[in-house]
Amino acid sequence: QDLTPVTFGTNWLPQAEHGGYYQALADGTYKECGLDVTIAPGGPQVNNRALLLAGKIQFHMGGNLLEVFNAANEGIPLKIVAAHFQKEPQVIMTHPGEGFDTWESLTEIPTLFIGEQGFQSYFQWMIDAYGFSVEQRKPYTFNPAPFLADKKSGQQGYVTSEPFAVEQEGGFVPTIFLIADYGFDTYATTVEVMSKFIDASPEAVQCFVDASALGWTKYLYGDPSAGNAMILKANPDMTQAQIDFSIEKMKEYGIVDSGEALEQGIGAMSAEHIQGFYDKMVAANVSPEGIDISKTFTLDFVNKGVGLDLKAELTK
Amino acid sequence: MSEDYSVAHIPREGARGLWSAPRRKALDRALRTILPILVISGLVYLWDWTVKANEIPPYILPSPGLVLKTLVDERALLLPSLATTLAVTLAALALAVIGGVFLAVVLTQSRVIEYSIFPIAVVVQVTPIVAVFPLINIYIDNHLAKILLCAWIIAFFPILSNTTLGLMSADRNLRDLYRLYGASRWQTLRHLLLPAALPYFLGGLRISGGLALVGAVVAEFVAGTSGFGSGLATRIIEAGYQLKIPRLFAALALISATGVAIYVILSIVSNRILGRWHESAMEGRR
Amino acid sequence: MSEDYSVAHIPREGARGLWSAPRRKALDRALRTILPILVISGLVYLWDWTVKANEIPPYILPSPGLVLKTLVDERALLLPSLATTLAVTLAALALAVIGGVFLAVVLTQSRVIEYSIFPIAVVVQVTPIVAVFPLINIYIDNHLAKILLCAWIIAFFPILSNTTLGLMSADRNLRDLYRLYGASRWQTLRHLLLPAALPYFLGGLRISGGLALVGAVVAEFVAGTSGFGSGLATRIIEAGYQLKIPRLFAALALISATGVAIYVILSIVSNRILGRWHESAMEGRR
Amino acid sequence: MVQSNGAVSRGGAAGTVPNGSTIVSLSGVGKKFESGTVALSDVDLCVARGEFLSLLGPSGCGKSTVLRLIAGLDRPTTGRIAWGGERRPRDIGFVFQEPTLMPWARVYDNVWLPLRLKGMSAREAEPRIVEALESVGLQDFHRAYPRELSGGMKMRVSIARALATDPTVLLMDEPFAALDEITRFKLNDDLLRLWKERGWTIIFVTHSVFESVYLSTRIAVMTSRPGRIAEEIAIDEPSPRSPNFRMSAHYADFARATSDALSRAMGGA
Amino acid sequence: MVQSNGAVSRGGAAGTVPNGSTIVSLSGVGKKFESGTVALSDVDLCVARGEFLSLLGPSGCGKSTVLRLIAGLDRPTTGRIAWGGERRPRDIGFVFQEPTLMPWARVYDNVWLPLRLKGMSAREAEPRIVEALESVGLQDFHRAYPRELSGGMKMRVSIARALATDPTVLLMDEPFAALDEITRFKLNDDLLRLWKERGWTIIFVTHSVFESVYLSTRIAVMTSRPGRIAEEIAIDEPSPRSPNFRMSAHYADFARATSDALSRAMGGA
Ligand SMILES: Nc1ncnc2c1ncn2[C@@H]1O[C@H](COP(=O)(O)OP(=O)(O)OP(=O)(O)O)[C@@H](O)[C@H]1O
Ligand SMILES: Nc1ncnc2c1ncn2[C@@H]1O[C@H](COP(=O)(O)OP(=O)(O)OP(=O)(O)O)[C@@H](O)[C@H]1O
Ligand SMILES: O=[N+]([O-])[O-]
Ligand SMILES: [Mg+2]
Ligand SMILES: [Mg+2]
Repeated sequence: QDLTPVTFGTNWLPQAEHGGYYQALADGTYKECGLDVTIAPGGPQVNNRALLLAGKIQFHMGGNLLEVFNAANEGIPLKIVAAHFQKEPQVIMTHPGEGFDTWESLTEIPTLFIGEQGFQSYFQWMIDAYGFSVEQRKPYTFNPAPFLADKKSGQQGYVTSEPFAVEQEGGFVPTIFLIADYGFDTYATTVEVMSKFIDASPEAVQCFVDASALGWTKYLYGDPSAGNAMILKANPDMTQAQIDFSIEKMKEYGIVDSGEALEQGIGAMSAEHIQGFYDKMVAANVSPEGIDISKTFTLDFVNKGVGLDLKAELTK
Repeated sequence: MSEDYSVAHIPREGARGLWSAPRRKALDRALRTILPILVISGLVYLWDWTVKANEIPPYILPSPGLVLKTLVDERALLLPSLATTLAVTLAALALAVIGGVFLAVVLTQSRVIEYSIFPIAVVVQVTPIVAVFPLINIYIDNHLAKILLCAWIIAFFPILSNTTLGLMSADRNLRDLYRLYGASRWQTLRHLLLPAALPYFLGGLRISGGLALVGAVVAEFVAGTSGFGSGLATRIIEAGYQLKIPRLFAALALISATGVAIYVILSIVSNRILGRWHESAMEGRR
Repeated sequence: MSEDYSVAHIPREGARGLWSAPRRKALDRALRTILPILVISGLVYLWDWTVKANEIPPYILPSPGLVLKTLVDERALLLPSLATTLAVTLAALALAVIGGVFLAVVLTQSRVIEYSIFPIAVVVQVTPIVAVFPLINIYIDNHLAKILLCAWIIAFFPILSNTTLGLMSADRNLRDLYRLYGASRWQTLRHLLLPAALPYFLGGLRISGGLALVGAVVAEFVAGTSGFGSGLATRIIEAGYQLKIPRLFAALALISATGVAIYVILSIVSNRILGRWHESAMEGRR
Repeated sequence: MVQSNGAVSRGGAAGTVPNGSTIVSLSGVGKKFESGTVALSDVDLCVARGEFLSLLGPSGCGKSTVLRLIAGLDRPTTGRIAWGGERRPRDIGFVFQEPTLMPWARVYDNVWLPLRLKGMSAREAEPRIVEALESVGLQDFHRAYPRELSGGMKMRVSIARALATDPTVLLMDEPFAALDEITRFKLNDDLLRLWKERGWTIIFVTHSVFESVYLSTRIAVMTSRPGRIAEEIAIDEPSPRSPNFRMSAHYADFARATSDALSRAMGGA
Repeated sequence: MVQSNGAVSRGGAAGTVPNGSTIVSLSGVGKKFESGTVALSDVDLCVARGEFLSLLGPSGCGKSTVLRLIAGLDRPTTGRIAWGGERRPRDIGFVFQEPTLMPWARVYDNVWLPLRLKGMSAREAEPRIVEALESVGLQDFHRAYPRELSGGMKMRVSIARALATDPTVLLMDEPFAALDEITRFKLNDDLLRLWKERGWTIIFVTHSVFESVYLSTRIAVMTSRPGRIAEEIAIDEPSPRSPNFRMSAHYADFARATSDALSRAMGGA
């Protein structure tokens, strides 16, 4: 059987948040349906998306839905074919016991370390929806030391990563607010594909979506060691402890497997959900009005219940 | 080595009128402006042709026309950002000049100082801003100060290094003369070493001019908007995130144009200053 | 201006023995190594003291001892990264030398070429790598080539600029001599212009040495690991992200040490080459 | 007495060359520098093949400028320079007023330079380099750098460099000014010998009336700014000239006549 | 004839100064450069206050080196240099063998330099600068840059710079070598006048036997490498000397004696 070579560009260095894909790659799930997948890791300044637009790679890991709204606004023929995180794993962390233990109290915190992308996206919504202010924000450069140094500050983070680092190195358990829980209900870790590729090779897309769903199922509920081995090899700074923490948090917060995914399989999406989020973002002046949302996604490849049997078997 | 001067081909003396000194000078001045414009136009044309011939979509590489249109259409957004970046650039360059020259002077006062401090300057030069920024962030509160510090770190070294080299290259006979006439340190510096170092300093300045701009952009990438307002780096990040690629290229074009403008201005200043005495600024030097 | 040479204070001739030329040379050589070590030790001590006195936690600023310990403990992780970064640095520096000198030579062949190409070189110098990398990424496939291109863009300009200045600063009487003796372009370049440009080129090289290192780090930030393996940039990003701040500082220390080592080596090479003829490299030049 | 020989002609005399064919002639040559200084105005001068012509004149009168124009290193503002053989010969030697050595090259390599530019290998050039260095007494310094030489030694390297090329036309700008009399006399004789043996044409700038008389077949005396040829004096003493010539009454007469011409050119005195 | 005057003493003569008190004396001075060249060995020389001493010797014998040692610009490898007034006077003037002008400064500013370093404003210094420039005939070139001057003019600027400082000790290294005879004679007389009027001590390097005789009270003749004082010749012609001295038989005798001494120093010839 001839394998079709494709590349999946992620948006960060190899980590447990990419576990499902590495798992599928490691145990041959992609190969089974005919794909020879290469995973191209991202990084803080690495822009794999441009490669997707240029047709150099076939699949790209999107962050949240805002990105695809922007693409549609610019008339770029790109669609998401699956959403592997039902919830945005973005959190705000604070130091415990400093009086910033509720979401509402965060609007009073003097400093919030937020990265440039976060500032462009969810923080705009936080301003609109909850009255946060631009003055609170200081740039976050993927190093939590300034947050640790300032007890009266908060910082963004992935629920699966930064809190672990803070616990390990800062020696305390930070108070965590998952912004998804306060209404920022976007899907995350989407799979973006150019429309042309979808039209030309729907079977490759279907294979990627299905195999990824199976990969995630195995990674979360089965033995993730093959995927982890690959992650550890590709990223020598990664540790088993960090991975274990991430998997636990993904499960605890239902990042991958919750809501629609429980019924329709990992990667599930619905038009209503996307439309609802878009309307919210328009109201918050985060996204431009008048985007034809139907152009931003296709449901042709998801919601087929792939992996549900496997999950049932594994969690039996 | 202009043709009309080479020994191998001596033109008949009669042909001289055509290339008399003032005419050659005027032609030279004309070339200096026309040629870069021609070449840049050529490159822009090539770019346009590439985009058209390969049907490259604007979200990958917009055509120059589209970039220009964006530049004009979005001038209300882009020009204030340009002003901000320019302000940071000029401030950083000024600090690089002050800091670089001052350090060079201090370093060349004695070997002891030189050997002790130069390694530190090198450490500062090679330290990745991105990596140390969190520390800067913790210990410096003023946002503008942070930005300027970052830009300065990137820009100061060529001035320091070239000025030091220049201060050390002063003619040794002139040094002897100064020593003989009992010149003080300060007098030797002011009347001998600094003038002798000028050509080197100005060379360093032309390098640092571009680096100050790079520094202003990088500092904003790392530290966020500058306190003067959002600069071109913010526009580039935004545009990249929102996939407004023509705007991204418009911002890049502004940065390039600014860089060339800084270089040209510094070159002109340089030639004015060195005018009648240094080889590098003489007419007909080839 | 070393004390023992100034006209104002002429030591009794009898005291000379103590400072005879060979002894002064030996002392100088000793100072050259001991002083930087002393100063750096002093700074390290200050750093240590600051950390202890203010009880700064290691995740903000680790103590030098801890950094050293981390360096030793994690050498298996850090040294291969250092090797990678160093390989990219040296490769980029070599390309910067080749490209910078080549361009400088081409540019000084004729005003026409100079005026046409220099602006382009300036555009390349000031273009923010972060912003144009996606484009590079699209059109260049080889990963190592991408990385080297980024590092080269950062490192080449000082060599180009200084070498150009040097080529233009050759003594005009010597130029006349070459013209008179019918030297070809190539001969003039090889025997006159390049030697005359050497001090300037070497000055540019010392600036570019540091920038090549910066370039290697930035390129890895932008483009990911280099193809030689993960370099120190990746270590820094990951360490920062995971709050393994001692490791981050260990990586930074390696970068700083590399930068200083490159500078020192280039300075030594430089003094060797200019040794007996250029002011800047002469003994007792002050 | 010299004048009674009819050998002194007042004013420029382009076109009338004592004997032999013209190798180069300047007619109406003027030079104005960008700074506004008019260095030369209306210089007429005709040099015959095989001649030894000295230029004599006050400091700053334009002697070096004349040599540079003849060498093609500068162009006249007015007038023309015509070469007998239609175009400037390719093997002109020039000893500049300043030593003009490459500071990064050893003495040996500095002397090798013009030969090297003509494609001669170190091995081929060696006998000529050694000979030239010996004739200026610097054989022991071939490995020294210019910086390590005295003023006169630098100048001698520069002379050796020109001698080694065996040029058809040799321009010399005060080559011996920085040398002691004994070395100078020796080099005077060496130069006269080479000139005769090899058939060189030499144009020689000097400040020494005695030297010009001893060496030249003709002396052109120049006026002060703007420079012009005031008088020409033919020294019709046959060669080979020997040190005895210096002792002769003839020599003293030529010298007195030349001194007087120089005084007149500088506006009496 | 001169020798019969008893004025010529062979060998070094440190300590015996014709008249006046010693201003500086060199005893057993040697200089070896890093390159290995032994420039001086065992130089003994004693200079009296108010003397006009000429150093004469072959090219490369170490004359410039002696001046540099006296000025304190270099240190001897062996021997010692002692000053009459305990330490080196602070107002030494030096005309280097090369013009040593600042290329970025106009002629006027170059001459101003030593005065400026002593804290004199442009206004205060002006009369002295103008006078010095006039005495070397460069008043019209005060706004020119060194690059725009002829070789001799550059040297004259350097001379003017030294004259303007009114030094107690003036060291001059072949100052007039690049000048025509008429200018040179004029400057010779100017220098003699200033020397007398102002009571300077002058140590003067020249290659011209005639110049040394005309100017000096004493001539020290040096041998070739390694340099040593071979003979000293006192020129006991009273001052003020006038151009007539040049015509006298006395002058010719001194010159012949000096020439002979130079020949002997260069190992016969
Ligand atoms: N590059 C220049 N720019 C301006 N003026 C110049 C330049 N070169 C020479 N001059 C002027 O031209 C005149 C003649 O100069 P030149 O060097 O030919 O004199 P010279 O006869 O060789 O004098 P010297 O005997 O002192 O060497 C001088 O007045 C000088 O100031
Ligand atoms: N910096 C130096 N390094 C090495 N050798 C030197 C240096 N300066 C001078 N010398 C040597 O010292 C000797 C004397 O040099 P000096 O310049 O004193 O001679 P001089 O008598 O002034 O000669 P001239 O009449 O040619 O100027 C020469 O042989 C020269 O090669
Ligand atoms: O990718 N993060 O925004 O942490
Ligand atoms: Mg001249
Ligand atoms: Mg000398």
